[in-house]
Amino acid sequence: GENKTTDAQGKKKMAVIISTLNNPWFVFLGERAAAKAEELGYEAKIFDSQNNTALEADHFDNVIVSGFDAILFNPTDADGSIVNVKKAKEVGIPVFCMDREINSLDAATSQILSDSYSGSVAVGAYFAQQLNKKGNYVELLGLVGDNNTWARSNGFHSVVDNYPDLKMVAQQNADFDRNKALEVMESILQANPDIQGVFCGNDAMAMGAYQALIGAGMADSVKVFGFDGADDVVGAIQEGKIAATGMQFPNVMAERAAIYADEYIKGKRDFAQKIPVAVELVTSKNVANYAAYGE
Amino acid sequence: MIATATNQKLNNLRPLIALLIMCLAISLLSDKFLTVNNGWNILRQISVNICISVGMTLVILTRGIDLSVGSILAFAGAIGAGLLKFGIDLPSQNINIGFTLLGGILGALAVGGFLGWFNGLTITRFKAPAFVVTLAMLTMARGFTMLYTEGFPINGLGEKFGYIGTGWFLGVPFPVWITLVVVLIAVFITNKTPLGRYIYAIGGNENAAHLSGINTKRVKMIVYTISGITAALGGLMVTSRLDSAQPNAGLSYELDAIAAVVIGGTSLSGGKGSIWGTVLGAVIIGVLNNGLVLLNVSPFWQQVVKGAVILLAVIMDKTNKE
Amino acid sequence: MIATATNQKLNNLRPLIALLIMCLAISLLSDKFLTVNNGWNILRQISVNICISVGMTLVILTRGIDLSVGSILAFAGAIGAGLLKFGIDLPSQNINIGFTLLGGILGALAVGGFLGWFNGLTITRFKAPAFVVTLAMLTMARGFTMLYTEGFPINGLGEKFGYIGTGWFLGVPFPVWITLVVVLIAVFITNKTPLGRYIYAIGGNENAAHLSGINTKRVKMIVYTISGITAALGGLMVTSRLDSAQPNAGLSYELDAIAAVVIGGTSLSGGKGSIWGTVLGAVIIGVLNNGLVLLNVSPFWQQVVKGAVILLAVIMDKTNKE
Amino acid sequence: MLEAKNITKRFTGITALNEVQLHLKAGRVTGIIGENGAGKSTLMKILSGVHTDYEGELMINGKTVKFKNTRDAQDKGIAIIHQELNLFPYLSVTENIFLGRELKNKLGILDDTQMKRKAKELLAKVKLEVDPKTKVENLKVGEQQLLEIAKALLLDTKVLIMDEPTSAITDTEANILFGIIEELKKEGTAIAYISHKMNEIFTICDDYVVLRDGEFIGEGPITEVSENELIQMMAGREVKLHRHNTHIPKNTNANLLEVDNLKIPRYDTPEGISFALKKGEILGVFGLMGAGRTELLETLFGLHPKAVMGNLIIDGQKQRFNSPQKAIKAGLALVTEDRKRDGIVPDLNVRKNISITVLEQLCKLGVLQENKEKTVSKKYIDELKIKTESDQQLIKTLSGGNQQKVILGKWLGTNPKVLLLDEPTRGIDVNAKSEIHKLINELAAQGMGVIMVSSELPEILAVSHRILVLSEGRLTGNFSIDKANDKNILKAAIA
Ligand SMILES: Nc1ncnc2c1ncn2[C@@H]1O[C@H](COP(=O)(O)OP(=O)(O)OP(=O)(O)O)[C@@H](O)[C@H]1O
Ligand SMILES: Nc1ncnc2c1ncn2[C@@H]1O[C@H](COP(=O)(O)OP(=O)(O)OP(=O)(O)O)[C@@H](O)[C@H]1O
Ligand SMILES: [Mg+2]
Ligand SMILES: [Mg+2]
Repeated sequence: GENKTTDAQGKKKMAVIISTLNNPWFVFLGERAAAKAEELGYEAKIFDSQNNTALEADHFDNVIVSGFDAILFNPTDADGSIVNVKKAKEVGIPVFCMDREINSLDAATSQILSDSYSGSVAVGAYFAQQLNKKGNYVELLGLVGDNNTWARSNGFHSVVDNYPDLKMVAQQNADFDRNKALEVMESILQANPDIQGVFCGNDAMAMGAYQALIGAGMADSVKVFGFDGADDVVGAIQEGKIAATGMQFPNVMAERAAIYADEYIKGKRDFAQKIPVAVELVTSKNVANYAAYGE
Repeated sequence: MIATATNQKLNNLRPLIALLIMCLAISLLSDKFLTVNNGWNILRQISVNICISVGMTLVILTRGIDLSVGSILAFAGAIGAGLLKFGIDLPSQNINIGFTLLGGILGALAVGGFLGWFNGLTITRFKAPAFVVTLAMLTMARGFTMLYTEGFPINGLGEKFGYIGTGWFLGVPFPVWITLVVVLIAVFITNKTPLGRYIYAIGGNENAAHLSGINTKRVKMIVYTISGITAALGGLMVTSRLDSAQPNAGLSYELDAIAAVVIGGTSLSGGKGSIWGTVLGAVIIGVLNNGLVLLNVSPFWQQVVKGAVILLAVIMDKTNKE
Repeated sequence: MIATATNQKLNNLRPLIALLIMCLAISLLSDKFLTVNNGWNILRQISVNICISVGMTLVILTRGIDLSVGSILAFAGAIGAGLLKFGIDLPSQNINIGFTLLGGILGALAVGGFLGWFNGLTITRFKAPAFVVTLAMLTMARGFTMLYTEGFPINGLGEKFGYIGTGWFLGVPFPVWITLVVVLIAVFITNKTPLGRYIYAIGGNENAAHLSGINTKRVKMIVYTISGITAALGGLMVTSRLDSAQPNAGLSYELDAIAAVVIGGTSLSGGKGSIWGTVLGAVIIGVLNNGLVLLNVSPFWQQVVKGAVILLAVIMDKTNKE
Repeated sequence: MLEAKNITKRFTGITALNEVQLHLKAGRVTGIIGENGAGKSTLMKILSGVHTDYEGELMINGKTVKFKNTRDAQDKGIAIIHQELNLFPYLSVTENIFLGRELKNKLGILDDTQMKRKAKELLAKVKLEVDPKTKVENLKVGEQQLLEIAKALLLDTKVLIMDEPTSAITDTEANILFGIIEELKKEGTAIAYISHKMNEIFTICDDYVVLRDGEFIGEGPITEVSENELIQMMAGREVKLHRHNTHIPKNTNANLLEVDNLKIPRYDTPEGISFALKKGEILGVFGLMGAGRTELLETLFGLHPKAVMGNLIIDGQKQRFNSPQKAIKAGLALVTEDRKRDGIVPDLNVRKNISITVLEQLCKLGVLQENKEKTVSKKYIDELKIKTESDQQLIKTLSGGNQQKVILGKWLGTNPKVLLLDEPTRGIDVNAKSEIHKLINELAAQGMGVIMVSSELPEILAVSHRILVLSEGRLTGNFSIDKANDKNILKAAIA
């Protein structure tokens, strides 16, 4: 019933709700979505959920109250965010999920998803191949309690665990943080100097782990694998420092979400519920085709 | 140093004036601010913080501090959800004990109360500084949460449970009712019971309180237990609202709660302050958060503005002079 | 209440004994623990925390607290990296001022010192509680960092800069040298200068200090400024080590620093404690972190164990009796 | 009534009481006397259930009792007014009186009206005219002391212990207290009374008990001893008290300090205070509680920068202070009234407490010279005969009198021209007091100007060369010592 267009120039508004801006990958995702929305003639506003589902719920309330026309949404949690999306749906605001999914097929208008699980399956396969299916390796987890952490870990293990000769000698968390990864890796290397590979839940940790290996003089003998496709890792793959990463395409997801939202506002209603955006394996062989964040 | 009665009343009004100025400013800039919907919205959002802050106020009035509320919130929320959904398994006897809604709620509150009680016990028994004891609990309770949930959220808790966080009752959001009850109980305790008197007395002069025959240890144990219970209640509200117990819930909520308490005029050195002040403090923070969003302030600037407003509120509040 | 000299010495030894027991236990469980390499490893890792904790010790000795160190660390690190890499643009005049390595470092330290000074100014001038003032700074400085970096890390700072965090000098990691110098300066200040004596006196009895002709405000301004500078130095070390200024660096470092200070026997109520104690506290935390990883303890359990150890350390430290 | 037998109490490293006896009788006042640190307060704390771990036996009416805590002792009819004020600054007068013994209705809810009524009664009894709603932080020290007495009267007491109840109040209030004591005696209450003021002991007490270094020394009816004998017993040796100052200041015209039309901040008086202090002169300042004596000294010392009005000339130079630093630089030193709150840094040792005012002079290139510091502290420990194990002992473990000497020492180090003393002998035993008087006298003889505030008329009369009297912020009397006597001073004090 309310008139939703309030802006002085009569512009409609899109809200971009991002799980956390404490990580450049998501900053990039959010900014791209906002930029695309603005390009399409909307006013756009970014919200930072700070990895906190409750804060995200607050953002939804505020967004609903202040009469936004669409939400471009990067959920903090596949399950914890469902209620929020449903709330928006109830009042007729379309929600387009980006990158991370929610475990509901009738809440969001459409979900444009980075397939972390299959992406890390691909990384896992390449990992096994690079290590010749045997040897010791280390896994650095992101934030325990974050579902992306487990999606990536599980995808990776779904492949790697099939090789009995690949032995995980340490599994520690480093909170998606470069410095923490560096420190944890340094300590792990003290206990396990005999390793051949490191799988990291994101690229920041991959860079940290790599630096620890340099410090220990083991950078040449140990292969590091990341996830995300951050710009320094793309560079590092080119220079042969990092073995591979799972390249996600935040740009693609963000822009598509904004375009869909625009189409929805203009009247279109039939959207596919899930639109997977493949995570592509980037290695030294194909790195020339990629730029940071798949731009 | 010398404060006359009128002066003091004026001082107590300062945060209220700050709030009104803020409201006026925001409503001039956004016509969405002063709407009934947005009002409920703000109240619903701050109810968790108020709940926690009420317990925190009691703790701070005794000159203590509780840094563990955020973690206790997460753990109690997880326990509540876990009990509801899975009950307790006793594999050795092949038994599963199911829990009713009330059972789950009571279980969560009991866990929160127990951790709070443990804080109090350590603080009084070993005369250890509250800051460090509750810091240790912050870490430990988060660990418990992770262990219990194995790092995954517990979802799908049912509509009945969802009512706690999302329901409406007599035209008012249900969590607002809960918070109102908590606040009223706390106001009653602080103003009308010996316990409340003792809380102020201990914060004002613990030694003298002890010499007056007050069982200071018992009172402290009680306030930390209450703080654990209010944190657990907050946990239930968050969990119910999201229909999901998040292992990462409540991160750094302790800072928000302490900010509400202090902005509300309660002195960190104990003995001075009130529950209503804290409610006011929480409202200030809530309105600020809401206003910054309505005014389309960028998330990065929001942090700067929020910090600046907290600073201003404290500077204005001259009652907090050393 | 009355502690004889020998008693006090024994008390001071308690954290040391705790450390030795811990080391013994870990080395029994892992033969990788007691190696030279791992020793450097631990020292390198704790050097940032020690650096911050030294400033924090001075602040806490005056009965203050500084919650903003983590954010100041991030901001100063970003500024240092930004100056080095981009210099300062003055678009209006179409000029870019480039910075040498030293210039960048001094710039970062100056920014840290300035924010610390601002903390001190607000605390002394408005008699506002340090907890809230530095809490506000925690939020604001993080906002500044995000604004300055736009949320993205600043990478690729060159090998020379990298030396600060990763270099070796006379067979010892360079950051360890830096930390050693910081510690020695602080030890010198606390033991051998009037400033140090004033710091203890203010923490012990601010009134008496003021009436004895000590410029208490100035001393407090100095300690908060120092705390800002040591945080900035920590920021440079982290940035240099990672060859990257991360906007989210230093999150919740304040808690680690406070834990180190308190485990090291410095009383949160001021006037009692020492720099060496803090170093010991930081070593305990560092050894614990290292040991848990060496033993490959699951991340879930790590938090529980860490909390429990902090608790034990404080309970053991009977000097902290009220 | 209440009997203590063979009480021994040890603190870590110290035996505070050793096999001490005490018998408090119904309807009689027993004076407990002894030097600072003799163990008086410790004994009283045992009687009132504060300390529960001791050896020996307590008996009420012949029956052995063992208190679990202070509440337990209260329930058995034992009330105590502690040496330190035990009040809650942010609570109201009523709330303070009833703390721990609140009146409740049947539902366990506080009965505020009833408590307020009773509070008013009690306040009337001690003649304290304040609104029961007033927060205690707004009361003056003397008023707080009266409140403590009112608190003790709330209970139905059989035994009332008063540990230096008059140290913070003037004779007028003390007389109110003595009236109350007389009434209690008639009701059959047994009273223990601790004081360092000998005249009080002889006025109010029926019996005496002397303690020295935790040992029981003697007891008896007060009528059977003389003041000198008591002092002898307390000290355990022959003591000659300093009675009158010997030194007469040279009658030079040079004024060390001139105060012209200075107004006390809290009082809105039309006319300010004017007086002068000569080299070597001891100026006593007398007044009733709240007369503004403390604030006069504080204002001189730069602690009320906003309130400063009028002129101040020190050694011929016009001054205007807004901080203690400036005052110190100009040659002032202030020994404050509240030693614990404003004087000592409890966790620093004696040496560091002494050197704190002169640290910067003990430096070489900004580095503290430890041996210089040692020399300074040794000098004052010797000169002032401070009783301490070494200069490394923590000041908080010294007795009150010795703490006071340390404070004096720290100020003498600055070589002050004018020494401001606010109640310098409050709570200090007769011997130590006499020593401090002697010291003040010697300092004046060396040419220092001294302004000494005291609530004890005998002390003022014994030490001063000239006496100022304040009343509600006004200067109402200025007598040279040969013209001063009890009567005209008191008259000026209530003017
Ligand atoms: N809690 C305590 N811990 C350790 N020692 C104590 C404690 N309380 C008192 N003492 C010591 O016991 C001795 C007796 O002290 P007490 O307070 O009883 O003396 P007092 O006779 O009341 O002296 P004053 O006249 O100064 O009040 C002193 O040496 C004192 O330092
Ligand atoms: N009404 C009041 N409210 C707050 N503080 C007060 C009040 N009256 C006095 N004070 C403070 O109490 C202290 C003593 O006050 P004042 O100078 O009036 O007393 P005095 O003449 O020294 O008497 P005494 O020392 O015996 O109490 C001073 O620090 C003064 O600032
Ligand atoms: Mg005593
Ligand atoms: Mg006075």
